[in-house]
Amino acid sequence: MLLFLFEQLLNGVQFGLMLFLLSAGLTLVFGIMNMINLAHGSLYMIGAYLIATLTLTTGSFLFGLVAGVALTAAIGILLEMSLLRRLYDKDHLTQVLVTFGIILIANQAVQEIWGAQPIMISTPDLLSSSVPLIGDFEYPGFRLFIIAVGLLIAGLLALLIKKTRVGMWIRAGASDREMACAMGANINLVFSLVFGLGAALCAIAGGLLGPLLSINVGMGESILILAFVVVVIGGIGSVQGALAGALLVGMVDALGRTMIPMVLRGFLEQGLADSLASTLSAVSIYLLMALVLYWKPQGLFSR
Amino acid sequence: MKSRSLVLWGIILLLLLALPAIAQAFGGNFYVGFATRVLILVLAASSLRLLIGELGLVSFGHAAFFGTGAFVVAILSKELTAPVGLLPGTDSAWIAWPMAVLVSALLAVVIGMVSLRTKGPYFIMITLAFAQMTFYLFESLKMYGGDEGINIAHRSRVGFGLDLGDNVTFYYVVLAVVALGHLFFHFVVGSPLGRVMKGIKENEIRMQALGYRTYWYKLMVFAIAGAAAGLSGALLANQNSYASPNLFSWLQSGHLLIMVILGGAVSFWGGAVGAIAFCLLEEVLPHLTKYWQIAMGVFVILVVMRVPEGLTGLRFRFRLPKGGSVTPVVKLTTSEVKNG
Amino acid sequence: MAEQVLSVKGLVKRFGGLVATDYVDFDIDDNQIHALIGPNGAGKTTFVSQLAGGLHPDDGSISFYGSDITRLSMADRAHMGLVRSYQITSIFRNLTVYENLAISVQSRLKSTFNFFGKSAADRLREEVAAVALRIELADELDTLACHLSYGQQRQLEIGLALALNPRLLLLDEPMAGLSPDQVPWFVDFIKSLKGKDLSILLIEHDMDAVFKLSDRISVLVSGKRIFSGTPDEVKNSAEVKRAYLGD
Amino acid sequence: MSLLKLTSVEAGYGASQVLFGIDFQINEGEVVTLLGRNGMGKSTTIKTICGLLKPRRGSVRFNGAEVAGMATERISRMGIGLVPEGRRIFPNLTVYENLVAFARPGKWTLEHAYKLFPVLEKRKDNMGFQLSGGEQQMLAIARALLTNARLLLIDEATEGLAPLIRQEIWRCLHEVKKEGQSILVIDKYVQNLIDLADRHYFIENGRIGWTGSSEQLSEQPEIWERYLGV
Amino acid sequence: ADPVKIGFIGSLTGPLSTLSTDMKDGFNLALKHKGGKFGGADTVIVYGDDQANPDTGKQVYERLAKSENVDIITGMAFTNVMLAVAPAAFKDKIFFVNSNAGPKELAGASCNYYYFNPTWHTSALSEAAGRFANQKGYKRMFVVAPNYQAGREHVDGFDKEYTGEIAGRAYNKIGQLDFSVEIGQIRAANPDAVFFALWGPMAINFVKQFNQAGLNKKIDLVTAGFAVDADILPALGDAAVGIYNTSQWSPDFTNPVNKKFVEDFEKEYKRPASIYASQGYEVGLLLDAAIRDSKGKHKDNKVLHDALMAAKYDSVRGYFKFASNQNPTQHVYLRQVVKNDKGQLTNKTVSTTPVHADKSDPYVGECKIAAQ
Ligand SMILES: Nc1ncnc2c1ncn2[C@@H]1O[C@H](COP(=O)(O)OP(=O)(O)OP(=O)(O)O)[C@@H](O)[C@H]1O
Ligand SMILES: Nc1ncnc2c1ncn2[C@@H]1O[C@H](COP(=O)(O)OP(=O)(O)OP(=O)(O)O)[C@@H](O)[C@H]1O
Ligand SMILES: [Mg+2]
Ligand SMILES: [Mg+2]
Repeated sequence: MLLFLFEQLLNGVQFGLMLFLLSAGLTLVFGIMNMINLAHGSLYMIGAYLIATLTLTTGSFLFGLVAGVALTAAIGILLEMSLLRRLYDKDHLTQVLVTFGIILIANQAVQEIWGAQPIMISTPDLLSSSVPLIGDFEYPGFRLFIIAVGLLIAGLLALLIKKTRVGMWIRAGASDREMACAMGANINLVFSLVFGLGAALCAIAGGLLGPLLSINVGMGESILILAFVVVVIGGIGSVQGALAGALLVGMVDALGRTMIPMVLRGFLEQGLADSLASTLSAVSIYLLMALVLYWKPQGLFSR
Repeated sequence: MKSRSLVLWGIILLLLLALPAIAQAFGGNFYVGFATRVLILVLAASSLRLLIGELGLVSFGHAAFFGTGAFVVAILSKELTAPVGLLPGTDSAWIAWPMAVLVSALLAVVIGMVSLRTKGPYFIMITLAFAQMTFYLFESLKMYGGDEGINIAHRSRVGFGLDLGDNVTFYYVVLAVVALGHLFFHFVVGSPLGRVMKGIKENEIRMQALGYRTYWYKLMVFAIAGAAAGLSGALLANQNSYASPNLFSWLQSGHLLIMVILGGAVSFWGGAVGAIAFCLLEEVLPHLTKYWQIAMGVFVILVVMRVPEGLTGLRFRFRLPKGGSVTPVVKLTTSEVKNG
Repeated sequence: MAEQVLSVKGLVKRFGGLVATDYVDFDIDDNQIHALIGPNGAGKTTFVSQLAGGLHPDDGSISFYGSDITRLSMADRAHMGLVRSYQITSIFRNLTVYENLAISVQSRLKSTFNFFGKSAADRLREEVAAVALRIELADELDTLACHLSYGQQRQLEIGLALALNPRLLLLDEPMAGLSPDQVPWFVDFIKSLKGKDLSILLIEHDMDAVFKLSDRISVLVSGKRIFSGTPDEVKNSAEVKRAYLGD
Repeated sequence: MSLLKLTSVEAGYGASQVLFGIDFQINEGEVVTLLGRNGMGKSTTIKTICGLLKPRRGSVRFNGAEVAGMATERISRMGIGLVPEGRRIFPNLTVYENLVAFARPGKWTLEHAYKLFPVLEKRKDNMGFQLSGGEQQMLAIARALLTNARLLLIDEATEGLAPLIRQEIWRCLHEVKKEGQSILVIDKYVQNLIDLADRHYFIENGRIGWTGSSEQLSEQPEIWERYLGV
Repeated sequence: ADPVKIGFIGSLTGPLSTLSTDMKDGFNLALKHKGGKFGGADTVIVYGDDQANPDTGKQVYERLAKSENVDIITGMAFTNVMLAVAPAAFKDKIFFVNSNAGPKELAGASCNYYYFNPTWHTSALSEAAGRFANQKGYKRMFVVAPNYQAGREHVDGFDKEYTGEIAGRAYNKIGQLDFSVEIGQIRAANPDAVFFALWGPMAINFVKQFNQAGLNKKIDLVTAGFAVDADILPALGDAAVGIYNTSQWSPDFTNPVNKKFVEDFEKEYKRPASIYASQGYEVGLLLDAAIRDSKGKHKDNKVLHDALMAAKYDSVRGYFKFASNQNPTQHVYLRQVVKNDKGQLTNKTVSTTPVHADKSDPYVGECKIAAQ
């Protein structure tokens, strides 16, 4: 029983870090550059498709990952330079609408290029086996890998934002772009690169989640809302916040799905308990978000 | 000037009144139904515009009220045949529609009480969260149809010998309701309350310093907008003879938002114009091209980039001298500026 | 002894380790202009925010005309007649001067929900006109606030507060940013406000203005009130010179 | 050769023109002021110099190179430091970060700045938005100094500062001047400016009205009356 | 003869479009095989996209019915869209020929003169899966299904036939991405096999993660045919090999109609035929036969109804007829996912003896169709 709970906790952590991979890029662009980018999910989709295709044609997951991430970053930068850059000083609604337009375009374009059928990346062989953790309890190696990469990226990003000059420029440019330019920072360039970084993180998420999740048109939207939830719970713009939010969401989701049915079955008739439990666990993360925002209207890691 | 706008309004009114006849002449009951649907969405979009344009509250959960209104009508009609709920069912419009308004207003009060503590993007997301909760709730409430929704046997009854089952009659009733709704909005916006709303949108802290408990004002307008969206949902349930949990989905909220921005949130008719444009696009584009989603995306982007104030802003293009600007919708900043 | 408008006892506000208001006792008498001066970061704005209700003190009490208002909201205080203006101009930039003032007046008249009364509308118009006259913006009623000159915006800023018929006006650096030629006008203007039933708490770094205007001056340093007296006493205090005025 | 030279510069916002042909120059090592009433175009001139506003006509030459139309950050990197009107410190950076993020190597170091404004060191881990108005102003000045620019543009730096600090700032500007720093100052304390600056320009309705040295200005109080109303 | 106008409402765009796209292609192939004319009548097909949203479906229906004046409606993939559209079609007296699994309402109490379902009943495959589990001798089974109407119908169908112990049930939410929790529960319950009634991306996510967790080595997977059919197999890859599933159709059926269909479909559309494609094709065959047998009187509802009911044609499934509730009576077979000689994944019929023979749905008794 204890082991079971531990496993579910680990599942929560793992799911949380999956979400973090996606939220990290989102919180960069949303929080730090103050831009709501719905097309984030599209970049995730494009990344996954590119990596899957490159992996399939070259046979090497590593090559597919690296090349796919680079390509997606390039697409992100191109998108930023051609269109999105003009949105920074617009209101959030405008950003929402334009990036929604991009979603429409991206979805249909991907469907035309790759077809409507879902496609596949298989797990790289090296990571496809399970790793014994405690006694005979095994956990999929690939999921452990995701946990590791998630934590690594969290650390690197926090360093970049907090400790480097570029990080300061990014934040300065976010709050007062004109002034940051007047102080000598090339904010245009910095923002393009940040956007590229956000896109690259999307692609990494796409590549790492690809072997676990279905790769299909519209895959971005289903996970985008979750990513926004994570970002908002954590406090917009805070990388630690995104990490904390992601872990919290992952945990609540996993434990909710585990515990609620167990508890409800204790005193309710089976059918009712099952359906009620599944409803409750479906709304659990939204409930979590509402509670967090009620308690801290600016998210957990707000300034 | 004054008389010219009167003439314009006269023409629009005449067109709206004559629409069923025109549509039937061009061979389609379908277009009457389509126009009815558009009118219903106009009401919903205008209610959201009231929140965004006048109060600066961007709600991403407006579908919650829209859906609630629809389900109130549907559930009441369902209970008619199988009374299991607390209330006896009814198919009278005089009971069902006000109930829809009331229940969605109540829901808006509850959601608003929590959501209005937050600001900007947090408000956007928390309203989305509540809408998602209602979505999952209705999707799994087997008692009320679950994900398959509720079919409504026949449209609400209004008496006076009017049969809403007839599409043309229903069109006129909807037209009347939607027109009344807009008269009400117009009245609110022009009243002292409207001025308070503008003040809150511009500078909420200052409003507090001037003696306004802004929270309650926001809550009240949120409830009004929720109620109007509920009414429009009730109409839609009638129109479709059907209510499904999809009405609560975030896509539905998103579509309403898009209508408002497309039309222009700062202008009174922004919601209406946006709803009409959006519905027309949805209806026409798939006929024109296989790649209609791309076309839609490009259109949306073009409108927003070229006419930032929305379609209603085009009107200004011909009046204002070059360089004249229209005040933009609130910019939501993540960091609260230190005041004083 | 004159009636006491405001009486503050042992007020404390901490930001983390920093004590921004450090057990301050403070009184304002009726019909007086009381100036609050002190070095930058002394806690003047913080103090005013607590009086107005924008910040909640950690300790101490505030009473206004004898009733305890420590826990009241900003809005309630405004209705009681305790009104502040802002250091950074904080008007409704996209509304006309008329609408700006009307918002304020209708708050006082509580006529926001008086939708139909013809007399209410007329009353509102009259009152707005009266305030506009007082702040010398009567000719600009239909101008958008953002199109006013800087000085006029500062006038409107005070007009918003004035329209509430305050009994105590908290002015945070009302003359900040004005060019030298506008200052004398503004000084006279503020002086003209004082009168029956209106006291003013003034924060200002322009010492000429402070000395000209105030009946009493208190000096705040590092969150503590170190001195209180008439303008002459303040001018001659060595302590104040050292901490604030220089020579 | 002059360090900065503006010739018939015209600029404005949207439909409204503010500057109608500004001519002036600053030589290496010189301190120059720009004086005028509210809304005459002082700040607009400064924005035009550092590229925040593109001039519609005329030329801005800095250090011999034409900078009109150049990207703001490039102009800044050529050696222009700005203390903007309204402080505009970065609210979401700490005091320390505000200082070091844009610092360039040179005479001015962090220690140096902390010595000038000790309160900044005390508040170094506070976020910009937590500072009091005056503290923000000090931070803005220190931030500009740390860029070690060849030309400092200072727009109303003493606004909202306590008299004691004001004196401190004047003292500091004198010191900076002694070290050969070129400065363009805008301020409302004319007497202090006369003590500090070499030359003065009066601006009225977007044009330069009067220009002359400090001696000339102190001998002609009617100029003050005419342009400043005092 | 009068021309015939058919409205095809499908989820043709968006993430859930694969089902309808397959149906549409199968349907069009049938039309092509019939020379572009069903039953010899000039045939016009009008398409509508419901975007998997019942409200949109309803709108699209209105256009097809009121503006295009179609005679027959078909194509819908999702139960909730069908249930939104069906009452309107019945009211308008337009024939609704279902091309995907039909819900129990339309088989039982709410069955209708204008409703024909030639494909399969929602719970039919799950019932067969339960029966197979008995045959196979699984003592303890775990059940995974999405928490919505059709999901629960699948579970009920399975429960009805399966006699062993249910080791646990997990209802996930629709569109769920991560199944680690359910997989943890399965690991803890340690059943002999798992029955999952997931479709589309959910099925992909579940199976991939199930294999990732290494459970495929110890625990068998059993499902209904649609969960692991040709549209999904490429995305599953080797993870799918060995999964047992039940279906009324399989690409390796040897009857000549099916052979021609499977071959031509692959040739025409460059991808293997799926169960949905077979359904679309089947609907085409049915309509062709019915219109042919109406002998030019297909505008007469009674004639068309009787012709549909009695339609004589060779089904891709070999054996098929309508039960009295106008829902199918047919065999359900056991299939298994295997790799074919070209290295592609495909389904193979395990035994030509059906798991369930000559099976109609359990709701026949509740259905009373009044003659019109
Ligand atoms: N939200 C906050 N968090 C932390 N410290 C704060 C906050 N607000 C103010 N402070 C600090 O409290 C002190 C007092 O600030 P306050 O704004 O009251 O000063 P002030 O007397 O108005 O100064 P000035 O004359 O410069 O406007 C300052 O040192 C400031 O840094
Ligand atoms: N961003 C802007 N958009 C439009 N007009 C502006 C803007 N900034 C300034 N102006 C206008 O330009 C004119 C000149 O402004 P500027 O800020 O240069 O004056 P200034 O001489 O610096 O005055 P002050 O002493 O008030 O700082 C003013 O009339 C002002 O209203
Ligand atoms: Mg202050
Ligand atoms: Mg200026």
